[in-house]
Order: sequence, then structure tokens, then C-alpha cells
Amino acid sequence: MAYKATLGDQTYTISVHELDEHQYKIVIDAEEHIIDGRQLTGHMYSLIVENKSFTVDVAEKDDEYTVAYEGKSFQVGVLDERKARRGGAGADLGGAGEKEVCSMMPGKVVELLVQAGDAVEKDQGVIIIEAMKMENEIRAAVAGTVKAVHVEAGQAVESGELLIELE
Amino acid sequence: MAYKATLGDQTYTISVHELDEHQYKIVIDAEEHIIDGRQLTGHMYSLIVENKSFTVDVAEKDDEYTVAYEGKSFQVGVLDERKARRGGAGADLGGAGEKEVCSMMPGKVVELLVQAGDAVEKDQGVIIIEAMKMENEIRAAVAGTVKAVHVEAGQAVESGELLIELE
Amino acid sequence: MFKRVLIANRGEIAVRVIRACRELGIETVAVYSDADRSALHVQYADHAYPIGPAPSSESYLVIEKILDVAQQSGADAIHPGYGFLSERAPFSRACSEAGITFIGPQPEAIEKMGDKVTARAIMQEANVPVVPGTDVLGDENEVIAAAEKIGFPVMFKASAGGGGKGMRLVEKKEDALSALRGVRSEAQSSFGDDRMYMEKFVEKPRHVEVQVLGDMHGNIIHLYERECSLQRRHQKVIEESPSTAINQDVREQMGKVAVEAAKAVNYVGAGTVEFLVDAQQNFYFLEMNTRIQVEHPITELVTGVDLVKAQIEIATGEPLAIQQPAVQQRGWAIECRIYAEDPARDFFPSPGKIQILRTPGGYGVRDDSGVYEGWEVPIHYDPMISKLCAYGRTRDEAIQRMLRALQEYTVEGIITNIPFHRWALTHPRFVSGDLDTGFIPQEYRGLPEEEDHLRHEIILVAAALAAYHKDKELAQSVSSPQGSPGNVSAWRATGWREGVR
Amino acid sequence: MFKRVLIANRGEIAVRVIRACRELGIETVAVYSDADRSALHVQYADHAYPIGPAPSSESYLVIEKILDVAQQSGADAIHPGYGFLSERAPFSRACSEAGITFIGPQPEAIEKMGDKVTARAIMQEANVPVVPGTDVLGDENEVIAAAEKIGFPVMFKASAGGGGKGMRLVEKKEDALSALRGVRSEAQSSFGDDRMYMEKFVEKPRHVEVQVLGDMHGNIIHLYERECSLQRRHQKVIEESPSTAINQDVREQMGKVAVEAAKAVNYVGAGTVEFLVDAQQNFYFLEMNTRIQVEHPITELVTGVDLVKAQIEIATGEPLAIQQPAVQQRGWAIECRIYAEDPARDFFPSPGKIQILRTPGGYGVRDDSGVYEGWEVPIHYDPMISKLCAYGRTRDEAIQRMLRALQEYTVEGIITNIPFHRWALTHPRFVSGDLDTGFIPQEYRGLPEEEDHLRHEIILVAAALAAYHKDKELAQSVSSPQGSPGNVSAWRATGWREGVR
Repeated sequence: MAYKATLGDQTYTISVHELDEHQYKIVIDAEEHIIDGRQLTGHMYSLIVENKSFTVDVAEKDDEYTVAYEGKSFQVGVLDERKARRGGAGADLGGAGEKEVCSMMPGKVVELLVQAGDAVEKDQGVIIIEAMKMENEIRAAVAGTVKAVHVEAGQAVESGELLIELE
Repeated sequence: MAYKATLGDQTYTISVHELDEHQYKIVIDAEEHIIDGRQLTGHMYSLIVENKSFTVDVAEKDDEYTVAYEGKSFQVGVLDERKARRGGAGADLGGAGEKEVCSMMPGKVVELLVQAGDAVEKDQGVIIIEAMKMENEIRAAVAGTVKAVHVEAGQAVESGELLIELE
Repeated sequence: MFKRVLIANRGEIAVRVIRACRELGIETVAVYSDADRSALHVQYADHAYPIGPAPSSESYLVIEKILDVAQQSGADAIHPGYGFLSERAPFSRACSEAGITFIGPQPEAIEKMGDKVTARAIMQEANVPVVPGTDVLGDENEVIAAAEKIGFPVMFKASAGGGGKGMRLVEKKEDALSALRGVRSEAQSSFGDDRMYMEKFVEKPRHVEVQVLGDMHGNIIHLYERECSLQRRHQKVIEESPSTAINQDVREQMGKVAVEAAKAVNYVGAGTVEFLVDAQQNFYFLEMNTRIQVEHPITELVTGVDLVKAQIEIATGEPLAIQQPAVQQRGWAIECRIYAEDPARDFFPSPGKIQILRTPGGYGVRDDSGVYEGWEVPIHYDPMISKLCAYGRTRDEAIQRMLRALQEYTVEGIITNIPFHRWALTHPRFVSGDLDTGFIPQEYRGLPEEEDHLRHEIILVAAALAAYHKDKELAQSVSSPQGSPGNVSAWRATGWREGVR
Repeated sequence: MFKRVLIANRGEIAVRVIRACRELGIETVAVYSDADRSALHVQYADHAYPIGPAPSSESYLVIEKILDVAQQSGADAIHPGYGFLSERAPFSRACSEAGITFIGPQPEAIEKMGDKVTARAIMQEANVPVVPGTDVLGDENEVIAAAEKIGFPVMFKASAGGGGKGMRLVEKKEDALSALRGVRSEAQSSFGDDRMYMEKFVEKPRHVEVQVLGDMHGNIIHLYERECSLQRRHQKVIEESPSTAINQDVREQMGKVAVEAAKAVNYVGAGTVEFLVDAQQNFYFLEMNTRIQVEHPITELVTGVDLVKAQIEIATGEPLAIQQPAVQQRGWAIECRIYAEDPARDFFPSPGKIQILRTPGGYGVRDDSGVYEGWEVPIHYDPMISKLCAYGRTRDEAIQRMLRALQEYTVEGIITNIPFHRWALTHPRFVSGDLDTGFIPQEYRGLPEEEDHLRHEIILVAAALAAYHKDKELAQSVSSPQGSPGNVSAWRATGWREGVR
């Protein structure tokens, strides 16, 4: 199988060949690796690559893979080549995302620092969310004007919930 | 729902009534208990019964429940009343079981101490199985004559595998 | 000994106290808010009682509810842990009035030490060195005059303050008036008390505190110091014992002074006398915490004394089981507080479901956790999920062991500050012991980018293999819809991803 | 310091050594048999190499394979752990010849201590007390005559024996000839060497051993004793340090004698001098183990010295980092070996898949595990899955802490001896320290039956609730076949039950 994988701002061409039980040849942009890969339990996998031992956790959702290794998580978009040609998920989120101020965590709205119609600068604090006894100021990623405020003070919000739209 | 449950050599009549989310009334042989029961994760459950807190692990297979509590495992056969009237699983294994000598663990046959036709006494060693660097003698549960030997020295055996039949 | 102890707390400290009780043969009573029905401390306790909604102001902080449960459950003592009601004199008093032993100091000691100005005065009386400063100050003119007399920089402090709230550094005269207004309004809103005083600002200060234990028979001992200079927003992040800030002479002297401080309020129970230490190893009384401290485990590791058990034994009226000469520091211990927060994004909190939890083990590693795999860390309480301690014969061994333990520690589903700890413990200033309370703001500029070719390959290999198996599984399920899913490799992971951001 | 160390072992000791290496900044190389590809030590190591089929005679015991991997992987040293090749002089020699450091003593010391008769002679020469006994004996007449001279009861011992094999207690003359034949044939088949000797049988013997460390510069120190009297079939089950068998005078004397014993063979590395102690606190040299011992963690807890790190440092040629006067015992430590065996059924082995594993935490608890949740414990190796240690200021505290930790320790899928440990630690003779090596056969009559009404209720409630939810789930899936299973409570448990017997 051949895939296009995206990690950070790089895209890689990857092919996977099953050689034997638990044995794979994986070619990443022409670089070839022979892998002994085992699922140990749940999301935990052991990979032995050229006699180096790695333990990773892998989870998948909608062609986006989260790989956790040595205390850090990495997002990898993986599409098979046909999908990749059609332009599947993971391509990009479009510029629109930056104009949407979303909550970075579940919590409670403590204070709104702007209202509809206000002009905001890049990095200006627009709303304060409290979670885990800490007040956290969320800032605008771009300059603009507040188009809509979707929450009010005291309201509980989920992680990723849209709080404020800019235009 | 009403059940017949078997624990050890006792049988109990149990009924379960759902009062509210996570709240249950459970009547065991006319003794009533109000339970706050939560599944914490996988097989782990928290029960609060009359303000006493218990953490148990539960697993099920074919109406047999294994409940692990404070380092000990208990087998409970649970049948709903209709099944119980029809006489379902868990009734008993019949006397036949005692005449079958099975391996108590996966391992390797080291030595056969009897052969077909031999008379054996109750508790007489009939076969030696090695597992985990230990040789373990398996004994006959009843007196009888060896009807058949199903394994040979050097052979690997699974837990529960039939080794020797008596008659 | 008590028959049954109620723990008026949650999280790791509740588990810590339950463990101590269990080892003493005492039954335990947990209390839980609606957000904590499935919390670890509820599982560990023998008894468990609900006390109301998630906000602590409606549950863990409500004295009447706690006392009601104590009476219902037949508890004969209450351990308050830290935070919540642990330093509320009215609670200590209400316990006594209800005939229930409060495992902690007498209300008078809590009150005296709880008011910073009173505490300062008592300490001066007892010849405990304090930072040059003032009593409670009145109007603006008086404040300005006092500041000029002491000399800038100075600290404005709320009289009722604590935990980093109601404090402001004033570097020069022009900033004084706005700082004064700020402190007063913060003090009023946070503590309902706008009184303030002023202290000389100690430059490059180090935070060193001394653990004390006092019994009901007038014996007070100290168990040496802990250094807690690594702080962010006045919250401690990494602590160690012994401290690299002081030499053996100062250490012994500081221990004696801490005992004098505790004696000045006839202290009973476990307490901590906090000092500021300057570059010349001068030390000044800062405040006394009249409870068990978050970072008590490192003292236990270095001295071998179980402080929570000592608290309980003291509360039963027993004399101290250990005398001062028998208290010896051996080796070195470090604590890293594991917080559910994102060190790559300004330490934003990261509550949520812990999908994977693997804790480190082996020699010299101690994990005091308040969570378990599968639990959802609630948004309502502080973000500390665990305290990881490493012990070594030397400081270097303790650091290396902690790094090894951090490497073994796996938490997925929520983000933690584990990478921050690795950064801190390998920072040349930390390694050489060159710390002060400004270390993190001065040095931390986000996590270092590790551009590692091998790492990238492993990540890509893992993702590609998982994708390959997903495709294979799909293909098989299409070609044989009746096929048992058990025959297919389960590389395809589900569920955990839900919790990943 | 070494750059890369190969660990010629598996299980918890391999993990233990990997941790020590990591803390020293040394890369690690694991080796694994076909049965161990997914074992914990393979995950923990930096490098991993297969070495053949599951039986250790075809993998972990094959010197050439280990040396091949060492060379391939660029390892500059090999740590043998315990068991396997750890006490094989030819292996130590082969390492030197291959230019790879063997982390352990010189082959000569292994050889001298490996042959019981030679060791005995060397010890007598060095004025180390030995149990009255003989040299290697010849024919039957010589054996009988020797036994009568020493006086029954006597022990017949294989000259090449060890680990409980090739030993027989002979109570009276009539039993001597059949015992002799038994020992000789066992010795021949187990060690390929049927030579035997004889010792006076010490009644109610206690097994007390002293840890020693020697460097390449002639320094040898001891780290006090461990008591290992709790044995079953000559396998240790529970160990503690200090020992209740001896007073402080005897303790110091025993330490000095152990150092003399090690000096007699110019010992380099970590070793253990085992003694038998009788009721009058006379102690007799038994044997010297020329490797790290399974139960080394309790010495680490009591003395604060990392013995595996010390081994590695010694092997690099460094002088001992600690001198004798600095070695002090503080507190008390107990180790319980967690075996995959069924204490209710004559300790039958219980290999299989670990479906649930929850390990204890908190102060004074150390778990050295070789397994993880989801792993299948193989049938090919010994049944020890973990070593659980508890540390306390006093013996009583250590016992209570161990009981608390055992209560927290949950293993499902396989059966373990955890309930046995609870039985032993609460036995009045254990509590009072009245032990000898016959304790288990004398006292253990199976696990006590606990007829507990409340316990039965909880078991029934849990099973009934699970059944109720299963039925509810079934009913819902029948009425709405398209319904998402995610909406249904997942009370119904699967999978784990597979592994339950």
C-alpha cells in the first residue's frame, strides 16, 4: 500500500509491504526500513527497527493518527494515494480557522473582554476562561473586528467550542 | 429482573431494580440493598452500598461471572429465572469431570507415571507437567483404572487440556 | 488510636491520608462532590459520602456538610489535607465543638499564623528574623513614606494574603500608587480584607522552608528543609531536599529558628516555616503553613519519617515517636508536580479523560497519584494529577533518576507538564543548583524544538503501519462480512483518539 | 563509563539493570528469545536482538549467541543479572577474551565459590566459620563413618549444587544409603558431577546473608544483612533487612566475616555471603553468590546505596563511591516476591495473560516489575512477575505498609501468591520475628477461609448488576438493531474472563 503522510509541514510518500508475520518493509521517500512491529496491548505498539527498540502509542480518527512517543504527541495525516490525489482530509483547515476564537479547554467563561463590533489587534486578549482554578486569557490569532460573540459570562464551554468570530 | 445466583455451594434469589441513573435496588433473598454502581473503566466498577465503598473487577462468560475483590476471585453463576427453571448452565458439571485428569496450567509433559490399564488410587500422581521451571505432579481425583492416556512425554499442553481418562 | 478518620479533601492528598490510616489500622471516610463520584480517593476509602455539587464552595468548603458526614459516619477525627478547610480556624474550632478531633493545630495557632501582620509581630518578638518591613499601613502618604524609608524595591502584601495572591513588587516610587490600589482591591475581593503592609524586596530570593512537628507535650522538632524556588505564578513546580542554597551551619541554624517560630505559637501538629534566603544565606521568615504541605514527600524520603502518620499520632495525644538527634537527612529527594497543563501553550489547563497512564517504578521512585487510567480529570479543581518523587544518594543521582522516571511516565488523553520537567532538570542552572524564584520566568522560553530525524521516522512508521492495518482490516471485512473480527490484527486504534486534541 | 551495555537476562532484573544504565547515561542492549519479543525488558531497552527459541538452553544460556549480539551491537560490557549465565566462569572468561567487560567478578572467584567443597576449604583457611562437615566423600562406608562422626541429623550436599538442588536431610543412619544414592543421581543429572560432601544439620536454621561490594583497588565493604528464612522448596519468598535473628554485635561481626570471606577470593563486584544462623546466633558460612541477588532491593532501601549502579561503576575500574563507616542501616525493608502461582492449589504455576494489573504506590513502596497489563506470562521461565518492597522506619511500619501495598496490588487473568503473602505477614510467628527456614512447611495449611457475609453480598451485587446490564443491553440491541452500542452501558465485561480459570 502507498500513502501520503503529513507530519508538521512536511509530506512524505510511504509504502508498506508485509514480508512475514509482524515483519514489514516500509519505504519513506525512497528510504527503506525493515520493521518488526507488534501490538502489545490496546494502543501500545513495540517497533524494532534495525535492532533499535521503540514503544509508541497510536490512535486514529478520520485518517488523522496521533502517535505518542517519549512523552510527546505527534499528529500524522495519512491518506492512501487515491484519496490523496482526490485531495482528502488533512489538506489544510483554510484561513478561516484563524478568525474563529475557540476554547482551548473545557471550562467556564469568566469575562468577555470584547463585544461585537470591537476592533481587536493580533494577540489581544478577548475572553477569559477559568479551568482548574486558573484564569486563562484567550487571545485573537489575527487582527480584525468582532463579528459575533457566541458565549456569555458564567457559561460552561467545551474544548474546541467556538467563542468569538472575527472578520 | 430476577435471577438465581450461585456462589460456592449456596444459591440466592436476586432481583435488580433500576431506580435512577447509577442507582439500583438489589434484593438478595429478601435482604434489600440500595446501590450506587459505576463502571470506572474496562472491568473495574465502583459500588457504594450504604456508604461503604467497594472496588471490584467483573468479567462474564456464558452466564458465569468472575468477580475479583481484594485480591481474590469468586465465580458466580447467574441465570435469569426463566433459564433457571429450564435448568441452564452452571447447574453442575456431573460426576464425569472427576474421572478426567486435565492440566491445571499450560506446560510440557515431563513424565507419564501411569499407562492405560493401570489401577490408580485417589490422590495418586499420574503425570508430571513442567511449567515455569517447576515440575508439578498432577494427581487422580478419584480411584479407578486408566482408560486412556491422551498425551505423551515432551508434548506441550494447554490449560484444561484432557491428559488422562479414568474409568 | 482513632477508629475512623474522615478525610475532608480529594485527589492525591486524600489517597495519601487514606494510605496512612490503613497502615495504622484506622477506617477511612471519603467525601466527594458530584464531579468526584468516580475519583480515586472514593475507591480507596472504606466509606464514602456525597457532599454536593462540583464547585468546592458548595462541597469541600462547606463546614456543616463535612461535620454532618463525620457525625453520620461515626468518624472520630477529621484530616483536612492541604488547601480547602485545612487552614480555617473556624473549621478547627467547629470540629472541637462537635467532639471530633481536628488533625492539625489548634485554631489559635492557625489564626496567628494566618494573619501575616500578626505572624510577623510574633516572630519579631521571638527573635525570628523577618524581612525588613512595616506593620499594617494606612493612607497613601504613609505607604510612600514607608517605602522610601525601607528603600525600593519593596513588596506590597495583603495582610490576609497567601498562595501568591495579593502581592506586588514595586520597583520605584512612581509605580507605588497604582500598585497600592491593585493590592488593596485584590485583597478586598479575594479575602474580604484590604489591609496591607510592606516588605523589603529580597533580590534573587530563594524559597527554603523547614518542616516542623510538635506534639501536645510541648516537644517540637524540625525535619530539615525543602527548597521550593522553582515556581511559576507563585505556584511551586519542583521541590528538593536538602537545599543547595545553604551550607550545613545555616541549615542547622534555620532548623533551630523554625522550632523557635513554632514554639512561639505553641504549635501542635505538622507545620512548615517558610523562609526567604538571599545570596549571602541570610534567611527571613516569610510565613508558616499550619498544615501538611504538598511537597512533604521529599522530607519523608530524606528523613525516613512518615509525616502524615506523625500528624495522626500527634492528634491522638501521643508524644513524638522521634527525637531531634535521631532526625537525619540522608541522600537527596526531588519532587516534580505533574500538572494537567500544556507547557507548550503557556501552561493552559488540560482537563479531560486520561486514556493511557503508565507510571514509573523501580528503585528510588515514588508516585503519589490522584488519578487512574480511564478517569476524566474534572475542570473544577486544581490541575495537579500526581507528585512524582525521586530519591538518590546524591543530588546528581536524584536528578538522573527523576529524568529516567519522567521518561517512563506516560499520560495520554490529557496534556501534562512532563516535558517541562525534563527541560528544567537538564537546565545548566538547575543542574548547578543556581536557582531563585525568578528561574522559570527568566529562563523558560517554551519547550526546545527537537529536530530528530530518527524520531520523525518512528512516528511515520507507526502511523503508516496503523493505516496499513486499518486498510487491511477494512478490505477483509468487505470481502468476508461474516468473518470474525478477532482474526484481524487490531492495529487500528479507536477511542483514545477521541480525547486527543 | 561504558557507552553501551548488553543485558544478558530477561524479566524484572533486565528492567532493573536498564534503569540503572539509563540513570548513568549508558545505552542498553536487550536480548530476547522467541517467547519474549513482547516482554517488558525489550520495550525498555534502546536496542534489542533476538537470540533464538524459547527454551533458555537455546537462547539466554548460549554464550556464543550473547557474545555475537554484543559484538554486533557494539556493546562494551555485559551485565548478566542473576541466574542464566551470571555464575558461569566460562562466560566471564569468554567476555574478557572477546574484549568485552563482564560486569561481575573475575572467573577465578566464580569458580572458587561455585564449587562448594573448594569454597569451604578457602573459608576455613580464612577463619570464616563453616558448618562442621567433610570434604568430598568417597564410597558408602566413608559416608556412613563421616555421618556418625559428625552426628545425625546431617545434610548430604552435591559438591556442584546450588539453588536448593542436590541436597538431602538425613535424620538417621538407616536413611543414609538411599539418600546418598538420591543425591548422587540428582547431582549427576543436574550438574554432570556426582561428587558429594556432608554437613552437620543446623536445627531451626535461619538464613541470613551479607551483601558485599569489592572494587578493583582491593577495597571491600559490606552493606549489612538480609534475612531470607521464609523459603518454600529452598526458594526464597519473603526477605527482610535487617534480620531479627541477630543482635547488633553479631551483625557487625557477621559483616566483618563476610568481608574476610570476600577478601579470601580477592572479590570484585557485588556478592552475597550466605550464612546459616542457629538459635544461639552462631553463624556458619553456607555459600557465596557471585552476582547481584534477587533480593538486593531491600539492602538498597535500608542503606540508600544503588547496588546495580555500584556494580557498573566497579566494572569500569572506579573505586567504591562509599566507605564502610558511611554505610548505615536505617529503617526496615521487606520484599515479597510476587509469583504467578496458586497458593490455594499447592503453588501450581499460573502462566497466562495478565488481563488487569494495578500496582501500588505512595510512600515507602517499591515495585520492580517485569510484566505489564496485556502481556502473556510465558511458561518457559520462572514464575516471578514482580518484587514488591515496603520500607518503614520500624519493622512494624514496614509490615503494615506491605499489607497496605498488597491490598492495592491487583492482578487478574493469572493467579498470584499475593494472598499467601498476606497470610504470612499477619502470622503471629512472622510478626514476632520467630522464623526459620522450616516456617512455611510447618505453618502453611492453605489460605484461611474467610466467611464474610458482607464480602458475599458485594460479590453477588456485582455479578447481579453485571447480569442486569447484559440483559438490558441484549434487549436494546434486539429492539433497535441499528442502535449505536455506544449508548448502552458497557457493564458487560468480555475478554478478561477468557483468562480466568
